[in-house]
Formats: sequence, structure tokens, C-alpha cells
Amino acid sequence: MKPRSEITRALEAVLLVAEEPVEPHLLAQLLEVSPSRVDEECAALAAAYADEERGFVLARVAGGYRLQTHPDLAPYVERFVLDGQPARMSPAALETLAVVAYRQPVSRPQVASVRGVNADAVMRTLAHRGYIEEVGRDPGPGQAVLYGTTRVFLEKLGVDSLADLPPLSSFVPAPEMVEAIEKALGGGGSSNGG
Amino acid sequence: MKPRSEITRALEAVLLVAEEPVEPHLLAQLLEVSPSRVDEECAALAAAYADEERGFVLARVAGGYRLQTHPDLAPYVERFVLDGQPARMSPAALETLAVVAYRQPVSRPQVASVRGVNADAVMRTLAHRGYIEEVGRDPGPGQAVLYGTTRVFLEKLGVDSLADLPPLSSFVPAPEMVEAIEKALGGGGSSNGG
Amino acid sequence: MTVPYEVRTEVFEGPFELLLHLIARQEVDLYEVSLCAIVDAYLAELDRMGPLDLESATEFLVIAATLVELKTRRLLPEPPGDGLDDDELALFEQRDLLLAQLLECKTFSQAGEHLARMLDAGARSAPRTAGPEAWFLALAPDLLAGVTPDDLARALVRAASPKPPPKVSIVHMTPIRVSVGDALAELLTSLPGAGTTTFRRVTAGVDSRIDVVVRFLAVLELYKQGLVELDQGSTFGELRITWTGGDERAPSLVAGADTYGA
Repeated sequence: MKPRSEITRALEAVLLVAEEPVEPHLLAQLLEVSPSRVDEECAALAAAYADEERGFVLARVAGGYRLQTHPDLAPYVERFVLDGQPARMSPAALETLAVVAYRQPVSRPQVASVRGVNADAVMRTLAHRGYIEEVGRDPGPGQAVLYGTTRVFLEKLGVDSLADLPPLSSFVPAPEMVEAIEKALGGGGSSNGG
Repeated sequence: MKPRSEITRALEAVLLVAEEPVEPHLLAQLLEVSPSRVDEECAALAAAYADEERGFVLARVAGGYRLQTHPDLAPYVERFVLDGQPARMSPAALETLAVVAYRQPVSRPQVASVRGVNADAVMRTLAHRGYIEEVGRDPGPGQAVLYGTTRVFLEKLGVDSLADLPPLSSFVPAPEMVEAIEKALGGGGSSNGG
Repeated sequence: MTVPYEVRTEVFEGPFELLLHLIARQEVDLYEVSLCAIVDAYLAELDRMGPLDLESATEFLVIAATLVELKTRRLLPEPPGDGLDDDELALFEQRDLLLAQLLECKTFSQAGEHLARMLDAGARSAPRTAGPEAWFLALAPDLLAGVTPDDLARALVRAASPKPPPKVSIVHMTPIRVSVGDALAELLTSLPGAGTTTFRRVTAGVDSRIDVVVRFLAVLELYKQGLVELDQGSTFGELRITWTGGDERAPSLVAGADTYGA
């Protein structure tokens, strides 16, 4: 076995003590290499962990790198970590979260108009969970508070950035569903008649 | 390379998420093997990490096992602790610490509900820095971990006891405002927890 | 300040959800979908919900009014000739608005379900959070340096002061005026030369939520008229759109869609 480079070993050590995903530029600074070298090292290390069937993986999450347990081993880890398995979110909360995720920055009235219902209580819950936060104010009259998703949201999803979410258009209802709704509301109306 | 056993992988996963050394009998229970098997597995894993010149080691400390950084790499970890961490208390961290100080014993969801935002990461940092610590468990369902401030906190702040923290009334002129704040802090916090 | 209907076992958070549920229940027999049955079920559900707070009630009732009008229209004989009066036009406009809102609501509820799956998958991996070993933390700067007990008390006041209540929204049903006709006209210009394209490309650069839905309706209209073919590889796959209408740009279609759309 060839001796491991100090860079790789230092990378492992720093990732072990990090409490949050570590951004490549910070790793680059600590290891005194270029950020692109950091990305290469991390990719190689991640591949090695996968090859070696480690119980942990090196993942790119929320703009940084972190060590996390392999999903296969969730049953063991869940048994060990008693605290902090939060209750499942209601469909209303998930839908609101989707509106904020895809429409951010977005105000409460805008969220309410999508769902046809006041969103205040649900948005408070999402903020408590750390999934959404205030990100600014509407420059227009009224200066409504605008909300967006947080870094914690990305961390919980285990994705690197919002760009990793599927495009919203992939959730537009299937044509049959649209047709059913149209029919339910009275078909195609006059344009079908002629 | 021969496939790794589930036991070894689960051991790695549990050690990765553990914040404190894990006792062999607890590992034995989680992995459903005998404590002596745990000791063998840990010894083998520790030897493998050493062989592979990993940046971390599996150490037996304080009656348990834990992953820790290899002493060779201390300079990198030191640099990370000095440069990679905030050098100042952020306003969010200070608010969180204040809620814990005045409202203790308090759970993470309760702190989140007072502040209206998730406090998990901040509380973890405060705990690692020794300003707050676990002081018990909520007797109610869920058995949330309860936090309080530490002796170190009192020392650094320069007060003898919690009774010496200034009363809120000296900062809020209006009595009804004090009442509102106390209500926000009050025992009802968990009802909002979502 | 929990709204009563939020705590029911069968929860309908809003009128769109309720309506979608009722429609889906009818979906078993797509060709027998009955507006009358849906309107009756909607009204019955509204009745069952009991008292609502003013704002929620408004939302539910606005929808109910539109539904009842549509039902009435359905029960009346077809008007002679093809002239539509202003009331009828307004009703069709409301119906299209409702349709667009239902589709949008459905879109986000499906996106929410997908987020739930992603969160479940994410929860199967737990991050390392143990932090640096104690001996390293001794090196870390003391975060409480320079912080006084008074600073702490002020921070508490900041943290626990009641937030100003959000202003009561007067935007009940934002009157979104979007025209399927306009979207159709645009597609009739861009699609014929484009061969096969995708819905994603058609909506590239469109960021208003309703505009995506409107474009979708326009694409469906073209599909109904046999001017495009649609296919989607998988449930979440790309929706591919192929122009099959030759070079013709049926202007009558746009006119027809105008009465349909806006």
C-alpha cells in the first residue's frame, strides 16, 4: 500500500471535526491547495469510501463537504440517536415548503394565494424546523417580508443546492388529471361546442 | 477486496454519529453481538485505520470507543478551530444563549419556539464550547433533552449565580411588555413546538 | 388561533385541496365526472366544516359561488346561436381562473410529496457533528469575551419580544388575469419551426407561477386540436412536444381560444 498523502489525511481529520458541511475554499485554505484540488481529493476520497464499503460516506451537501452515515445503516443509527427524529410534516406543510422552495423569495400572501388558505401557522412551523427563514423585504409598497429556504433545508434533503431539486414543471399534473379537472369544472366550455 | 460485514459497517456508522465515547455494552446491544465481539471488531478496525494511515483513529477512551483525529494532523485541526469557526458570538447565538440562561431547563424545540427559528446548530456549538450542557430529560412524551447553562458560562460572564443575571424589567420600560416576554418564555413554549 | 377545520381527521386546508379531493374521488370514471355531484359534495363538506374564521370562509365561499354558477349553467339549455353575453364570458373566465389555481395547487402538492420523499431519503444519513476534541476547543476564541450580563438580558428581550402580528391580508383571491389565448398565440409562432421541444424549454425564463400553468393549458389546447403530439417518458420525465400541424397557423383557433381562455 502506498503511503497516503498528507493532504488526504488532513482532509479526513478536518472533516471529522467539522460540525457543518465545510466549504471547499475553507478546506483549500487549511490544506494550502487550490479549491479545485480540494474537489478532486474529495471526489477521490468519496469514491474510495464507496469502494471500501465504509459505514460512512463523504457527501457534498449545502455547498460543502461532510462525513455522514451510509443510508444502508439507518436502522442502527436511528436506534442509537434517540433525540431528534421529528414528526412527519403534514401535506399542508410540505406543500407550503414546496411553494417557498420554488418561488423564493416569496411573501406570505403569495404563498396563501397558491394554496387558497392562510399560511401563517404553517410557515411558523416551517421556520421552527429551520427549513425557511426571512430573506428580505419586498421593495414595493407594503414591504412584505419575503421568505426563502435555509441551508438547513438543503442539509436535511442532503443536496448540494436548490439546483438539485427537480424542475417545478415536472410536477405539473399529468394530462389525464388536467382533463379530469377540466371536465369536473364543465369541460372545455364554448371552444368544445363548435 | 472481500465484502465488509454489516457489523463492521454499522460500527463505523454509529461511531461516526456519536458525540461521546460509546461504551462496548451499548455497541453490543445496538449491533446485537456480544461485548467481546465488539472489542474484537473495534481492535480490528483500529488496526486497519492505522495500517491505512487514515487521518483519524479509533481510540478507546473513558471506558468507550470513539473516532478522533490522528495526532499527526493536529496542526490542521488547530488551524480549522482557529480560522474555520466564528471568533465572535453572533446575535443569533447570543439570543439562543440568553433564552437558555433565563428559561432553563429548556429543550431545543422550546428555544426554537421562543425565537421563531430553528436553534439546533447554534445549541450544538454552544454545547461544544462548554457554555450550555444537557441537564436532564423532559419527563413528557418524546423525552426531549433539556439544556441549562454551565459553570464555565457563569465564570466567563463574570457572575456568581443565575440569580445575578439582570432582571428583564431593567431593560423593558413597559410592564405589559415584560409580561409579554415572560409569556413568550413561559412554560407554554412547547405547545407551539409544532 | 387554530382554525377548526385544521384539526379534523380528514383535513382540507383550503378550498383547492377540497375540490381536488372531490374531483379525484370521481376520477374512477373519468367520463362520468359530474359537476353537479362535485358541487353538491363541496357544499356538503363546507356545511360539515362548521364555522370558519372570516378569511378562510371567504376563500371557500368564493369558490362555492363559482361552482354553483357553473352548475346552474350546466342545467340550463344551451343558449341559441353562438353569442355569449358578458355574464357568460365572466363565468368562463372565473372557471379558467379556478382551473389554473387547481392545477397550480396540485403542482405544488406533488412537489411537496416529492420533497417529503427527499427528506425521508436525507434522514437516512446522519452527519458527523461531534466537533473538535476538547483539547482543540481550548484554543478556540472565547465567544463570551466582552459580553456583559446586560448584553445577555438585551439579547433575551430581542429574542422573546412579541413579533408584530402580520398584517391581515386583503389579497383574498389575487385577480390573476392571464390569457391562455396569448400563450397560444406565442406557441403558434414558436412551435411550428421547432420540431420536437420540451415543456421545460417552452417555459424557460417564465417565472410567474401562473404563467407556467397557463402555458400548460395552451399546450393542452393545441393537443386537443391535434396540432401537437405530447409524450412523457416517465412520471417525472420531460414532457416532449412535437408540432404536427404543418405550416398552417389556424387564426380561428386563437379566436376560439380567446372565448375559452380569457
